Amino acid sequence: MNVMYFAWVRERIGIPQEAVETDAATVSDLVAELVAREDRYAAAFADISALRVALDQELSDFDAPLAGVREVAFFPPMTGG
Amino acid sequence: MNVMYFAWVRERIGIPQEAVETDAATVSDLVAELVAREDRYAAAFADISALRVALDQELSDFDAPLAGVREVAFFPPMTGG
Amino acid sequence: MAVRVQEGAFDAGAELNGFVQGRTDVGAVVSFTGIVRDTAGNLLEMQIEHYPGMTQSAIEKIVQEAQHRWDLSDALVIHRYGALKPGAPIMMVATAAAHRAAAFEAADFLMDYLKSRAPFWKKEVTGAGADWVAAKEADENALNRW
Amino acid sequence: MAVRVQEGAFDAGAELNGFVQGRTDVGAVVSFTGIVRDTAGNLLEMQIEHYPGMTQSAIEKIVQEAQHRWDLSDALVIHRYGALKPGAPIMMVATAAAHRAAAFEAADFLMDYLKSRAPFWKKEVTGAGADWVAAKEADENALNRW
Repeated sequence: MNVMYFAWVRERIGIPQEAVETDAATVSDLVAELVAREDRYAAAFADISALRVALDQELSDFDAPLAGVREVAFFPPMTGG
Repeated sequence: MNVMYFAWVRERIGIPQEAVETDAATVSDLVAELVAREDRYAAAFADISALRVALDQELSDFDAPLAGVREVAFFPPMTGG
Repeated sequence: MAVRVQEGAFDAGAELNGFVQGRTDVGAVVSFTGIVRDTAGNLLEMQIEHYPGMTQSAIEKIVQEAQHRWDLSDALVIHRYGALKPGAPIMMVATAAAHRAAAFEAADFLMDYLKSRAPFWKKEVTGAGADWVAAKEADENALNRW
Repeated sequence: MAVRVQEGAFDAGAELNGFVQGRTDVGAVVSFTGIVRDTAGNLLEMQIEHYPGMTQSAIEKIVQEAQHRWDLSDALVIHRYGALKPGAPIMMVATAAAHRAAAFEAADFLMDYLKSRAPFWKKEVTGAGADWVAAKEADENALNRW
């Protein structure tokens, strides 16, 4: 699974994307796995309410299942326009 | 006093403006004087609710006094933009 | 603030580009362009009559009211009169502000007021004859929004 | 409908003029241009990051929703990414319709959704450092209008 990070999430984790091997059932499970890895992940995911997630390039939520998903992206609320 | 007509009011009366000598106290009194003159005025002023009036280039109403007014304009509701 | 009442054509794109050129305090620009629309496919021209002595000052008052209600960096109104062909630009409004809400609301307000309170009258000339465009009740009611 | 996501500059005036050129079924065109604003007078540049795989399709979905809700003749969205200087155009929306209400509302709707639902993130670089622009609660709340 390809996991992508944007804006300050990318800066805290230090990389724009990485391949992750996981059996996580939901986005929240994946976040828990990442947070357990290293402090930089814990720092990025410290406040989940400040984050958004997209699954295969569609906005989703942290309860969503990951079955069949190939790309997960984490980022702060968008500031386009 | 200069009296001006625009759009279909001008077309019905047949002239864009004219000098009018009048002692009319209000716009309504002036309209009554004009209507009494000729059929073309009666045709133009048949339905006052379909008309607007400006006094010295400011929108006003038919009850307004004419004292000191130099220019009266009659026209249908505006269709700008 | 600039208000121009003119018979000749204007270049909406050039006006938009020139409007806030070089400013760094403006975050949002909204423009409205009104175009002669050929509703029934038989329009020869749209004739726009106006009240020369009143038009400029009436529009300036409307723009001043918009500037009073919203924090605008600038505002522009151009309105043509005379005989215009289908597809020709009739008029244009542009508003500039720090934030988008003020720019949008002020442009919307200006259009509602120009529609019903600026002394212009439109006449459509088709192959079948000529008719004055009737004011719409919806346009008059739109003023109650503000 | 045209949606363009690009790093390079665009000419808002030329885009506006080209948008409905030659059409006689359009009576109203509304445009919005977003410009890099130097709030505190010390902005060096605005960096705009985006999610390349998602941006185009996310904007297209927003435009399709606008076309579903309003009777639009056409719609255009241009949004830049990369490093932009104060005064530079960031993005542009244009809507065309027979009547002004649809053009205004659709442009306003598009801006609200682009602001909070298109995957862009802004970072302000000043002499004092660099900060990500925080999303405003007011922008999220604005979506409830529609």
